Amino acid sequence: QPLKAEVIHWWTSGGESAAAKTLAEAYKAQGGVWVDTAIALGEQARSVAINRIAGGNPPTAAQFNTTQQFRDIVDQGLLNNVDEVAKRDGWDKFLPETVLSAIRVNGHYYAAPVSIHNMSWFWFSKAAFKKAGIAEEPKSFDELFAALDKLKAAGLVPLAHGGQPWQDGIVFTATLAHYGGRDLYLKIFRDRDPKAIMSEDFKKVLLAFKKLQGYTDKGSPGRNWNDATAMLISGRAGVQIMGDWAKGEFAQARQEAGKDYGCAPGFGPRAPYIVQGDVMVFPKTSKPDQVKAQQLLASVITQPATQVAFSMKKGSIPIRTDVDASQMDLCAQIGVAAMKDKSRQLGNGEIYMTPDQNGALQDVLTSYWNRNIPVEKVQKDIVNALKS
Amino acid sequence: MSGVNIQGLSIRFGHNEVIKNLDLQVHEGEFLVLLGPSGCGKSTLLHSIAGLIDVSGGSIHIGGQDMTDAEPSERGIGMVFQSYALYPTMTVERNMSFGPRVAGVPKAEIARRVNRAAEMLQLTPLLNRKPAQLSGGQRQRVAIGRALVREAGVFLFDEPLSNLDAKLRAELRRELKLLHQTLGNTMVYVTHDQVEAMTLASRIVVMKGGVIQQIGTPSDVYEQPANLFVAGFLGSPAINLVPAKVGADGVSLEGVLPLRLAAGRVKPGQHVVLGVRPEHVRLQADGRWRATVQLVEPMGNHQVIWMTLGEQGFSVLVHDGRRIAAGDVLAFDIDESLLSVFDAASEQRLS
Amino acid sequence: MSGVNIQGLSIRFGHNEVIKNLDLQVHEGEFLVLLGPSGCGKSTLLHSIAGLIDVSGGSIHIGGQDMTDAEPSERGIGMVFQSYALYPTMTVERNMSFGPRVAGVPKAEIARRVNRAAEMLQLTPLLNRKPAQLSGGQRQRVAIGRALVREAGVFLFDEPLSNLDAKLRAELRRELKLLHQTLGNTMVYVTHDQVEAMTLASRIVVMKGGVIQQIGTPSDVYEQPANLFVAGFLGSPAINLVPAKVGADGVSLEGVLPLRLAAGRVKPGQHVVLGVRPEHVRLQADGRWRATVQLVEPMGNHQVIWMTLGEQGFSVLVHDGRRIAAGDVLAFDIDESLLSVFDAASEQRLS
Amino acid sequence: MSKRKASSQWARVGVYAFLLFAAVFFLLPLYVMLTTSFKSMEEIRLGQIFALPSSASLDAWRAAWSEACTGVSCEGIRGGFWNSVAITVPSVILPILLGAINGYALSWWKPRGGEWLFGILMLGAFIPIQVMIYPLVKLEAAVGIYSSLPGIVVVHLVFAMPIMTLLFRNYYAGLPAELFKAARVDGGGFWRIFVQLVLPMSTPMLIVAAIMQITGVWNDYILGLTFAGRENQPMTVQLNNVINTTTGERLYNLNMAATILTSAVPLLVYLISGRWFVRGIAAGAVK
Amino acid sequence: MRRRSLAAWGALLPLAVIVLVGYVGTVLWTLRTSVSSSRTFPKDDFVGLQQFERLLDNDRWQHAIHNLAVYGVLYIVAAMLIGFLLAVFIDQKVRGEGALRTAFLYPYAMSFVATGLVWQWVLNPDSGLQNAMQQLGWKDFTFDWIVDQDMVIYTVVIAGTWQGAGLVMALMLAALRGIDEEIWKAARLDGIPTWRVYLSVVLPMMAPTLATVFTLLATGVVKVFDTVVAMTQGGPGTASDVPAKFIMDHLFGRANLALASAGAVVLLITVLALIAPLAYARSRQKAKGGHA
Ligand SMILES: Nc1ncnc2c1ncn2[C@@H]1O[C@H](COP(=O)(O)OP(=O)(O)OP(=O)(O)O)[C@@H](O)[C@H]1O
Ligand SMILES: Nc1ncnc2c1ncn2[C@@H]1O[C@H](COP(=O)(O)OP(=O)(O)OP(=O)(O)O)[C@@H](O)[C@H]1O
Ligand SMILES: [Mg+2]
Ligand SMILES: [Mg+2]
Repeated sequence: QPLKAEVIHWWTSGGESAAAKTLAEAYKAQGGVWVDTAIALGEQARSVAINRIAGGNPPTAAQFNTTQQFRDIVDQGLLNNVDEVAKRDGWDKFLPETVLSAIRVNGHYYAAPVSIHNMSWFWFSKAAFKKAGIAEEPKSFDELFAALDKLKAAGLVPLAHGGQPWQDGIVFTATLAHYGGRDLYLKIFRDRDPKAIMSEDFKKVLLAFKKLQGYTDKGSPGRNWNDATAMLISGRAGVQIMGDWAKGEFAQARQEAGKDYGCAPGFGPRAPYIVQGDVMVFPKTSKPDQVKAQQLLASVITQPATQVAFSMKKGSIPIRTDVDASQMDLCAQIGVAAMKDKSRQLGNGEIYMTPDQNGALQDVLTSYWNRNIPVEKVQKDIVNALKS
Repeated sequence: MSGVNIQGLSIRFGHNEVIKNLDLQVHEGEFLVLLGPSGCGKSTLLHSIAGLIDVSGGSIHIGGQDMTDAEPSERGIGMVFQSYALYPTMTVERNMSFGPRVAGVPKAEIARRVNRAAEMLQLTPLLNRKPAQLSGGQRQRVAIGRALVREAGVFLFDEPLSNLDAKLRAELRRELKLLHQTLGNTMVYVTHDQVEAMTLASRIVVMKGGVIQQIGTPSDVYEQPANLFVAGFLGSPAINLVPAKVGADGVSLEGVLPLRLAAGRVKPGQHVVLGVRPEHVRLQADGRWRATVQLVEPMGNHQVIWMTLGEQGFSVLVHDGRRIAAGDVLAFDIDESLLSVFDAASEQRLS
Repeated sequence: MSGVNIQGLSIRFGHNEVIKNLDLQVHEGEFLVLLGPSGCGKSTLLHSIAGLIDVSGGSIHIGGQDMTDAEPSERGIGMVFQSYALYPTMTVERNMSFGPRVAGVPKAEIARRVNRAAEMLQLTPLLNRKPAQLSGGQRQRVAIGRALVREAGVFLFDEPLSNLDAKLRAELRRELKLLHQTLGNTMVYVTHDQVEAMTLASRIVVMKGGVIQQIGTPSDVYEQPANLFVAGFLGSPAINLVPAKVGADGVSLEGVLPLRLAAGRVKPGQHVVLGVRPEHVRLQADGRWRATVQLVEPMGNHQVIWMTLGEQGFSVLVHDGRRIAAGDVLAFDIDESLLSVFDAASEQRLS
Repeated sequence: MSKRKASSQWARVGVYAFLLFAAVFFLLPLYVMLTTSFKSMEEIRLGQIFALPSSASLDAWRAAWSEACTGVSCEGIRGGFWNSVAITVPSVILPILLGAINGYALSWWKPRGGEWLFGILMLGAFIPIQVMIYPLVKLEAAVGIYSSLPGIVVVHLVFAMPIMTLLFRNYYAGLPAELFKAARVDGGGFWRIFVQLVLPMSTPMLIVAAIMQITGVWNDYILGLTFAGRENQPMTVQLNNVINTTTGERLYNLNMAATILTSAVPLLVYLISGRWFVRGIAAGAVK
Repeated sequence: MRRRSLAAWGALLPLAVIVLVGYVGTVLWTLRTSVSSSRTFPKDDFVGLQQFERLLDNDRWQHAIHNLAVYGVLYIVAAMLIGFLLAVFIDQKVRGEGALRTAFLYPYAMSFVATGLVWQWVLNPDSGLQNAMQQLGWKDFTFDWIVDQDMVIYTVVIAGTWQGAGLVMALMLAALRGIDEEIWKAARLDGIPTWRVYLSVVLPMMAPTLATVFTLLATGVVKVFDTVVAMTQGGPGTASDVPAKFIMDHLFGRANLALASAGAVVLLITVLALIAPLAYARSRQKAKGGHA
């Protein structure tokens, strides 16, 4: 009797599907049956999972993000923990601390991590840089501005940007982490400290953020991220700030990291590395074989082989630091290396804030990005947004 | 087979009281004709008997049962609507057979009834047409046919022959009369055609403004109109109404038509109106009065002569073909016993 | 002011040829009345004159101009639809004034026309109602009013008075006649009412099955019907049709009504039909024939006596109030000069 | 004569000119969709949306229909086709029928309190349906039809009710009331009048209702996703999986092909619906 | 009359159940949730009007409401006008009626996820119309509303109308075909120009259909969501934001059930405030008499 596991996830695009398939195959190889329920868009998939839990028809497992919402469902007692697997497989030993602290609530493990994304990489088009006469990729934020200016002078689009609120948010996160620095980042996102928000330092961050907007083209509002990436691919634009999934687009266009495009998680060897985790949660069920299936799944997806196979397809990096990254591409190797340094790791906003606060912040930022609002007012608005 | 008993009926459209506290008893098997000017509430009355409009007050009994709030279908009625109300998506045949089919009448029986009605109404070649493909008169006949196949206890006919030619109308009139005699159902029949009213009615009801003016047999109503309105309403050409004043002796009249009445009908000094039917005026050389011809209307089988007598216009029916021309001065006489006399103030007949 | 000239008109609904190669000349200023049985194509003819249906063949000239394909609005016509076709969302006033308003007639002039029409049609208190709030007769009058305010050169009236009471009808008949006389427009008027036909028409057209049977003045058509159909169609009660066979002498008739005709009208041995109008039968003690009374219909100002003569039914119009009862045997006579004689085979009048 | 011909010919030209112009406006996005669907991704990245494809390829269509991966399975959008049919058939017939009955009862029989019911219903039409999902999930779970075919049909029924009822109520209110009276005299009861008289006169509205309901249900995504249960997921779930993503790559040619393919059923309905837009359905009914 | 109501009520029973359970029930539930502090899951606590205060304080919500008003008026007017015109022109016995009807109706059949994207491309100044026109030689041609804070909502109106006008056309066409030919004849005879007949006679006669269409569009307006998401994601910034998007964002992504419910309640109250006087006037008119 194979262990049947219905899994809700939002890995629906081509590369994501391939990645999901590696999980399914690994699970099958170890005696399970993977019943696939793919639902596009994270919000949608999460909401279906929640509705199905509420309607008494929960899936065996569901993809989730390590957010405050995840803590909500844990608090409601709607999830099974996988303490047994964690103990048996020794998760504490090979999982980075950021990941561990995200899935561990009150000492119990309520999720199995699947992958780690960094949603604020800097991507550079070598072709565009060449056209603009930029010899080297920028090594600091100031150099970035300089490069952008050169690109602009060369009649190219300096910053390829998709003007959608979540993309604005990515640019902000990158700016805050790499221009504002690690401490300010934590003070703002984790502590939501009004003083820090009203501070001069943060004001500078906001101004830098707004300055970046000046490097975008007129057609940017509403643009999808991949159309922005396409501008890099064709050499029409120089820089994009986007998650590691952008690799997929380059790969599709048969471009190679390091040769046709450059990637950097930040500037310099000690630059913060921003982490966002995909996890699997396991809705509460008392059916014994379902529980077994959940535990098997938790175990399978955290195994090194599964992790490498998955990450290669997905463009993310493995959740464990003890894997062989040599087969992975240049950018992923940079990522894996960065993950080894605990002091570089930072969670993204979702990890520290409730979805609501995160959303409210996004609203303020996207308004600021698109309109001419005095920076002081923005600071005040952010205080308000993060208060509740 | 059932009579209709209406008591204290009031019907209101918004603020407009169309039927006012109306009492009417339709006897079982009776052929009652409703007459009245356009807009007096005839159709409204029929609709209320059929249960198609909510009454504001009063009661309607059919066959002895209180039907004031009953469903139209429970009242055992057949109806011809003034506006036909044919089912547009059904053929003529289906229009007619709808009622019996609903009632679960056997197929053969339905076919028999429909065929009989179609034949009588000369609709047989049109049975497969839709209403939109019919002429006005044909539509009206379908409406009649639809009512007839119902074979109900009470038939309500709202100007059923108004759009038919005289010949067909005469035929149908006769058929309806025959049908009524064989089936013995109760009929309430609205018409504006005096010939229909006279030939079909066992009693005539004359209405005005939602109020009944007179009920009686055709000859009663025609010959002894209860008031000026009824007198003027019936008859074509209309009755001649001549104002007069009773002399001091209580019998002689002063005015354009000085004559003497039987004693006791009027009081000295009273203002009255004389009603003289055009056919009661005899043109004769030794007539007591003379008048000038204004206009002659030849009508085929009779002529109408419009004359003036002083200020007073005056119409006379002449049945022979004698040549009369405008400008002629003719002598005429009137039979006092056929006169109607009305009180000028109350407009009521002085018996 | 314009005549209508119709030539070779054919109109088809699918396979159904409703008007067949019809020629008709309506003179300028004429009051032409269309008569014919239900479904014979009268409305169709009017609609084609108005340009509301496509003709299958032939031409229509109005005022000398070829209007076969002209827009209805260009033809200078006003029309009363048999089905009224009122604008349901407009008040009575708006229904009437809509056309002139769109045509840009000055406001005061519109008000004048509408008020005049409303007064004539007794619609003044109803000017602010919508059609749904009117009785059948009231709606019909609005339809007339709408046509009248157009003040067009040609008026097409399709049974405009059919739903009105006799009194109002008589009044309106007179008003229409007056109007026609003052304005002098051309009128084509469909009616089933013989009185209307007789009093209004300068000429009458009798149709049957889309074919014209006779055109003539009212008295022509009534007194000298062109064929059996026309004879039977006009007159109420209908003409008495008596079959007969011409004797060997060419003048004496054999059958239930043996009599002699003027020489030259018939041939020996010919089968003919005699047309005897009920009013031409005189009940007189010294009459040549006698018959048994079957039914008496009192009509107010006259009675219709239904008699049988051998097998033959027979109606007689009696204008006096004498008491006649079923079963009486009465002597009667006929004036041969007023007879119509038709060939039994061709049904045509023998002049 | 020639005058009329000439002026009416100009009018015809005007009519066609307007319709043509409108058609161009309406068809422009379809043109972009079609050309995009035939292009390769390389060509699409050039951003020339109005350009014709340099070499038309049906690959995207094939992939969209039967190859595209949407999660672990790779069978394109065709997977949900019969599910969509199974959901659409009852979810079109039932609401239309019920809407027609409601409209008929409300406009012709005017039961006391009916207007209130209708008023509340219409107000309900203004609630974003997403807000109602959670309580409905709870309700259906309580009744035991959550995550099943009946479950999704009931939800479609609930959400279609306001518009369907409104549609028919207003349509029936415009029919001659005399017909209703005649039918009642003829002894027709509630249902018989409805079936034999009212329904045959409803064809134009039935078609419009069918157009709306088929489109609505066929294109529905969120309700099918939430209420139909895993086994009954409609085609649109696949469609959305193909074309919707935040961080995954987007194959525009495939997206367009999938979208057009998915809408084929409603489009077919539109094309054949024409003969039912009949003229003068109530002609000849009343004077 | 009693019995008559009975039959009708019997038939209306399913509707009554749907209204009571489906609508009244969920509205009450929403109302309840809006005064709680619910996040991902409904909570039973009571926090007063806190959510409403937050809502009314929220710039984005204010903006969304404002957008809704602009969008609502323009979209309803445009869709009704264009839909009506299309119906009228298609009703002129034109050739290829079926194809034309489908051409106008097809946008309604297509998922807006994809068509919204196409509109985004077409309206985008770099890739779309502006670019095409400039390449064709009109160098001064600019059409960049979609990236313009102040104009973007109008592009949503364009796309929305494109999608909705076809359905309006179908409804209007059905109504047009239902009008008695005799009325047309009467009007032609009266010499009324065709456009005037449509305006003064036909349109009033179509009043029930207009009411249907209006309500249909109005409910669509209040719930408008996917048009905006697919085309502009509410952007640039929040310039084309609408209440339904705000509600949906909070319902799903932001896991704030209470605030989303409060939004829905405010929407509902707004609608009620708009239609209550209308309904009252109508009932007054009815009481005054006449069926019209
Ligand atoms: N659309 C149609 N399709 C087929 N036949 C039709 C259509 N319209 C009318 N007819 C037929 O054409 C004939 C003439 O109709 P028309 O309306 O002209 O008659 P009419 O003389 O006005 O009769 P009535 O006095 O009853 O109004 C009728 O027999 C009718 O059945
Ligand atoms: N819905 C309504 N609202 C207001 N008044 C109405 C309504 N329906 C009818 N009436 C009025 O009620 C009166 C009676 O109408 P009804 O139809 O009974 O008249 P009628 O006697 O049948 O007349 P006709 O001989 O013209 O058919 C008319 O004056 C009419 O204007
Ligand atoms: Mg009446
Ligand atoms: Mg006719």
